[in-house]
Amino acid sequence: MKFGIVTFPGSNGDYDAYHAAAEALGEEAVYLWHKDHDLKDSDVVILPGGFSYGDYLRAGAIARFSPIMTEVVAHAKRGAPILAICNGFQVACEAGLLPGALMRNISRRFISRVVTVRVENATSMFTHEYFAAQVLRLPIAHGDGRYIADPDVIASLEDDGRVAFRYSAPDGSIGDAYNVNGSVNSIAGILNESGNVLGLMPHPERAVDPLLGVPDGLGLFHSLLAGVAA
Amino acid sequence: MELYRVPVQIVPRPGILDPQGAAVVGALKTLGFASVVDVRIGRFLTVDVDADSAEAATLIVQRMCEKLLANPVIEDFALEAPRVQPRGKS
Amino acid sequence: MELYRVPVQIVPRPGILDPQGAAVVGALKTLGFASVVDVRIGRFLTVDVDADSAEAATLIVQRMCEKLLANPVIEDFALEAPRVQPRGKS
Amino acid sequence: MSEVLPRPGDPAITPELVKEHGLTPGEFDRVSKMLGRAPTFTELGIVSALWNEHCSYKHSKNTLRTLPTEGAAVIQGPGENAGVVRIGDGIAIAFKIESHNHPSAIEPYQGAATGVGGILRDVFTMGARPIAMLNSLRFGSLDSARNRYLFAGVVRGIGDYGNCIGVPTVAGEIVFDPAYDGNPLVNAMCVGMLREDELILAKAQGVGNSILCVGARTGRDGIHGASFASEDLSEASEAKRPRVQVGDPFTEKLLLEASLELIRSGHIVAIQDMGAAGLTSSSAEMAARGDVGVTIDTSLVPVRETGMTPYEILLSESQERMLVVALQGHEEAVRAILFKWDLTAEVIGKVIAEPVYRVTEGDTVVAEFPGSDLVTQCPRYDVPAREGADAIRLRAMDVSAIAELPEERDPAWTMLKLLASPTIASKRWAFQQYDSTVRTNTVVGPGGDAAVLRIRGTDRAIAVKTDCNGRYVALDPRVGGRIAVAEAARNVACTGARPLAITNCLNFGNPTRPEIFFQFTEAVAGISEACIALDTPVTGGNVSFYNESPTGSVYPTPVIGMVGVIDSLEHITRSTFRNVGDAIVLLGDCTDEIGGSEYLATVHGVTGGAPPGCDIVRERGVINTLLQAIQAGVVASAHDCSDGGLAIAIAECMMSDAEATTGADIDLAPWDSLPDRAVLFGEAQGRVIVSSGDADRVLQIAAENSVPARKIGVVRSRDEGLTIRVGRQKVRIGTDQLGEAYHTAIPKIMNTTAQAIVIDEVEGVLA
Ligand SMILES: Nc1ncnc2c1ncn2[C@@H]1O[C@H](COP(=O)(O)OP(=O)(O)O)[C@@H](O)[C@H]1O
Ligand SMILES: [Mg+2]
Repeated sequence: MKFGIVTFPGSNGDYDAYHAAAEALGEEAVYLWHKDHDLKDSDVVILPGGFSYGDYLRAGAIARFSPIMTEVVAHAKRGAPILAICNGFQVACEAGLLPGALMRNISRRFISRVVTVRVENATSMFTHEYFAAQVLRLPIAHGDGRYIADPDVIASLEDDGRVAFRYSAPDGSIGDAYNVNGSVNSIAGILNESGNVLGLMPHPERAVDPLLGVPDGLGLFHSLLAGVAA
Repeated sequence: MELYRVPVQIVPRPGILDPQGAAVVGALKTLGFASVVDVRIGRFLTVDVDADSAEAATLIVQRMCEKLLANPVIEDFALEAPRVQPRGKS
Repeated sequence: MELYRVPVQIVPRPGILDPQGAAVVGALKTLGFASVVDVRIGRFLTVDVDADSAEAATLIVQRMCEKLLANPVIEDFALEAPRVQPRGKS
Repeated sequence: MSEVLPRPGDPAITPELVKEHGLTPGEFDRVSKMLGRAPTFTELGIVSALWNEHCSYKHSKNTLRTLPTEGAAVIQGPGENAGVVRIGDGIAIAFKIESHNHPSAIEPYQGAATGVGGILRDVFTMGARPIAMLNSLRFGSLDSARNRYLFAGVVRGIGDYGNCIGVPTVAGEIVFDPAYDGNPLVNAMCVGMLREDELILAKAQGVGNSILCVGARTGRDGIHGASFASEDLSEASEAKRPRVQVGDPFTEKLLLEASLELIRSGHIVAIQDMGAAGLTSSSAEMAARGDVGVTIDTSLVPVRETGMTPYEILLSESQERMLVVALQGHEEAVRAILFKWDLTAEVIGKVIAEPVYRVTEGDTVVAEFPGSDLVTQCPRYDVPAREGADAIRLRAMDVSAIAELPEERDPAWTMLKLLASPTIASKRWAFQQYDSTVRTNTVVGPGGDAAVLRIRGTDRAIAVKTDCNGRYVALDPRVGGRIAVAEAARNVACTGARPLAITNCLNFGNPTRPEIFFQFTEAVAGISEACIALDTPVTGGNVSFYNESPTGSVYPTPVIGMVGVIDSLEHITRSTFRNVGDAIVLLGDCTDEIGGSEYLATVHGVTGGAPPGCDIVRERGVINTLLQAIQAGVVASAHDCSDGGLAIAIAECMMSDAEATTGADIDLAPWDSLPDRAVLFGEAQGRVIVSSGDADRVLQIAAENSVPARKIGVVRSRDEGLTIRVGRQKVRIGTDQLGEAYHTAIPKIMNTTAQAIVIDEVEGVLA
C-alpha cells in the first residue's frame, strides 16, 4: 500500500506520518508537494499535522487552496481513503471534505498531552481493527481543536455513526472533565458521508512505536492495510 | 486606478460560543469595569486594493471574503466603506 | 441606562511586522486577486456596556482598551460610534 | 581605502551622539584611530552595534577564554553559531543556548518567541536539523500579578513558536524567586542533529563569491535606541520604530527547510543568521572568521518599508533573515531553492580580496573599516573583581540556628509546603503548552530528570537538560558554578546518558560593578573546574549582563545546557519508581548542610548560609556508578536529589508521573546523628535515588567507585503511601496527598481570575 503525505508550507507532522507508514508499517510512503498536481499513485493520502501557512488567518484556511488539494478532493470523490490529522483535519474542514470547523480550545491554550479516546465507530475502513468502545491512548498537540458544527450536522454525524472517536475517561465514560478542548459532544474525529475521509485531532501517527509509549495508533493504520488486502 | 483601503470586520456568528469573549468579560469585570455586559471577539482586516472605483473595490473585497477571508460555518463579515489611500505608504 | 454596543478595531502599529497579513496577501494573489496590494490583520471586538449616553459608553470602552484590550507596545486601536442595543440579545 | 563622506542628512558626530551610541570617549578614539578620521554616522552605528556588550563580549571575553573547550567529542567549539559534538555512528549534535531577557521583560510573548527563533537559526545554520528545544526561565514571585503575566506570556511565546516550527520542546527549568522581580531570565536552547560531513561554518571565503540576503524583508524593527538620535523624536518616528520584534515562525519554518536544502546543495560556502545587530554583525563576523574583505550594498537589501537609510538597514533586527555566501555563478541555483520555499534571496554584496569591510549605498561608499579590525580590535575590559559585602555576610549566616516553626514538628507539613512551592512543584501547566512529541523521537519528555531523544537509524539516544541554582551562585559563585555543571551532568546521567559537553548562558548584573564581576569570574572558574573534572567541555554559550531591576541585580545565574549520549536504547532510564518491592538505594551521602536551600527560602524566607559543598570527584564517582549500574541492567529508576532535598526527591519518584504512582517505605536511621531537617530537606550534592531489583549489585558498583551508598527503603504500592523513619520520628503521608500538592500548585495560582492572569489570558486569546 502506498501512502502519500502532503507537505504544505508549515506542515510538520508530515515527517511523523511518513515514518509511521514507512518504518512502523514498512509500507511505501512518499511526500506530496503542495504545489504539485500529482498524488504519485498513492492509495492513502494523509493530510498531516502542523501549521500550514502558520495557521495564519484560520487554521487550514490558506492550505485548502494549494494546487495539490484539487487532486486530494478528486481522490476523495473516487472513494479513496484520506486521513486528515490535526492540522489536516482543519484543512479538510476548510476544504469542505468534512463538515464543521475547529475553533480555539475552550481553555484558550495550546494543549500537548496524551489523552484517552473511545472508538465510536469500529467498522470504518480506518477503524475496523479496533473493537467498539475500545479506549485508546493517543497524543494530542493543538490549539484549535474544538470541533463545532450546526446542530443538524451534528445530528446527522451522530445518527449516521460518523463520529469515529470521542474524548473519554480512561474507563471509556464521556464527560466534560475529559472533553479536553470543549468539542461538541466530545467529538475527537469524524468521517465523511461515504466513510473514506477521516479527520481527527489526536495523532495516531505519533503512537506507533512502543519505545515512545503505548502504540495505540497502529490499529488505524492496520485497518487501512487490512481493508485493501480484503 | 486608485488605491483603496477596505476595512473588513469578521465576527463569530451569533450562537457560536466565544470563550475568548467570555474571558475578556471576566477580565474586565475583575478590573472594575462593572458595566460590561458582553464582548465578542473577531478579526479586523484592512485590505488595500487597486480599483477603478470604490464600488469596484468593495466588490472585489467582498469576493475575497467569500472565498478566503471568512469561514461561513463560523463567521459573518461586513465591509466598511473604502477609503482612497495615498500610494507608497503602508 | 441604555445598553450600547461599541465596536473596537485593533490593528498592528505601523512598522510592526504582520506575518498574517503577508501570508494572506500571498494567498489572495495565488487565488487570482492580482489587485491586492496589502493586508493588515488585527482584531475586531464588540463591547456591550451599560451607560447613560453614547459619550459615556465611548469613554469607558476607551479606558478598557488602554487598560486591557490593546497591547500598546505593538497595537493601535480605534473605536467606532456606539450603537444602542436592544436588551436581552447578544 | 575609499573616501567616505557623510551622507546628506546625517547628524553631526557630537560627543552626545557618541554617548547615545554607547561608546566611551576612549572607544571613540579607538575607532577614529582605526579609521584615521572621525567615523560617519553610519560607521558610528556599525561600531556601536559591534562593540556593544552583546556582540563584542568586551567584559567577558578574557574570562571566557579560561573555559575548557577541547575534548574527544568536540567537532566545533566556541566561535561559531553553535557548538558541535560527535556521538558516534557518524552523527553529530549541534547545540547552543541564548538569552532573550530584556525583550521578554518588555513584551513577554514576542520576546520569548523571537528568542526561540534566534537560537533555532543558530543551530540550523550549522547544517543541523533542530530536534529539540529547551528553556531555562526565572521569574519573580508568582504572588505578583506582573510576574504571573510575564510567566504566562513567556510560556505561551515559547510554545507558539516552537509548536509552529515543529520542533519539540522537551525540557528546561523554571525558578521563581523575588531576586528576579522586574528582570525575568528567558534562556532558550536548541539541539540539532547532522551527519558529521554536513557541517557548515559561518566563515566567508572565496574572493568573488556572492553574499546574499535570504528570508524575510528588512524593516525598522529593533534598531537600537541610539538611532532615535538620528532625527527629531516626533510621534511619527516613534511609531515607525517599534521596540519589539514580532516573530514569524511560519517564515522561520520555511527558512529552516530552505537553509538545510541549501547547505546540502553544495551551492554555498557559508551561512549565518542575522541575530543581534542584524546585517552589521553577521557580515562583519563572517568576514572576520574567513579573514577576507567584503562589500555590501544596502540599496540591494530587500526592505519592507520605504525610505530606509543604510544606517537603519545595517542595524535592523528584523527576524527570520540569513546571510549566505554563495559560490560565484551559483546565485541562481540558490535563488531557485529559496523560491521553492516561497522565500527570496538577493545578492547584496561580494567577498573581495581587498582587506576591508565596506558598505555602499549604490555606488557611494557610506562606511569602510580596514581588515577585520572592527571585530578583532574591539575593546576588552578587565574589571577589578571584589566580592560584595552582602554575599560575604549572607554566606556567613549561621542557618542552623534558625528555629523550627511549630508546624515543622510534623515534617509532612514541610514536605507539602515544599512540594507546593512553585520552584519545586510540577511545571506541567507550562510544558503542557509545548508540543513535546512532534518528530516522534521523544522517549522521555518534560517531567523527567532530563529529556531523552532517540537518534533514528541508530541504537543511540541523547539526553539534554538545562540547570542552574542561582541562589547557590549568589551565596558562593565558585561553588554555585560547579554545582550547576554537576547537577546538569547528574540529571543527564540519571537517564542513562554519559555527559558529553555543555553550552552555557551566563546571566549576570552590571559587570562594571566589582562585586558583579567577581561573581562572574568566580562562577566561570567553578564551571571550568567542573567541566574539566567531568570531561564535559564548553562548546559555546552566551553572556547576558546588565540584568538589573530597580532593587538590584538578579541572582548570578549561569545556566548550563548539557548534552549526553546513551549508547543503547536499552539503557534509557526514567526517574519514577517502577516496581513495587524494588529496593531504594541512595547513592551519595547525607550531610548537615541546609545553607541556600529551598527549605530555608520557602519555610523561613531566608537566603543564607553557605551552599552545599560540591566535591567534583565524588560527583564523577556517582555518575560513573550510576552509568555502570544502568549498563549492568540493575537500575529500574534513577532520580537526582536537588531542590528540596532527599524527602522531596523520594516523593517525586512516587508521584511525579501521575499515571503510575507508588508508595515507599524509607528508613533514614543511619543519619540519626544529623538534624532531621537537614537529612530530609538539606540539599547535599552528589546524590541520586535509585530503585533496583538488585540492590547488592548497585552497592557493589558504588563501592568499586568509592561512592558511599546505602539501601534506604523499599518501593510500596500507592495505597501504602510514604513512610519515612527519621531520627525519632515517623512521617506518614498518602501518595495522593503528595501528588495533589505537587501537581496543583501552579495551576491553582495561574488559573485564578486575578487581574494580571486575566490580562495574559486576554492577550493570549487576542493574539
Ligand atoms: N558563556 C560562553 N561560554 C563559551 N562561549 C561563549 C559564551 N558566550 C558566548 N560564547 C561564544 O561566543 C560566540 C559569540 O556568541 P554570540 O554573540 O552569543 O553568538 P550570536 O552571534 O549567535 O549572538 C559564540 O560562538 C558563543 O558560543
Ligand atoms: Mg548566532
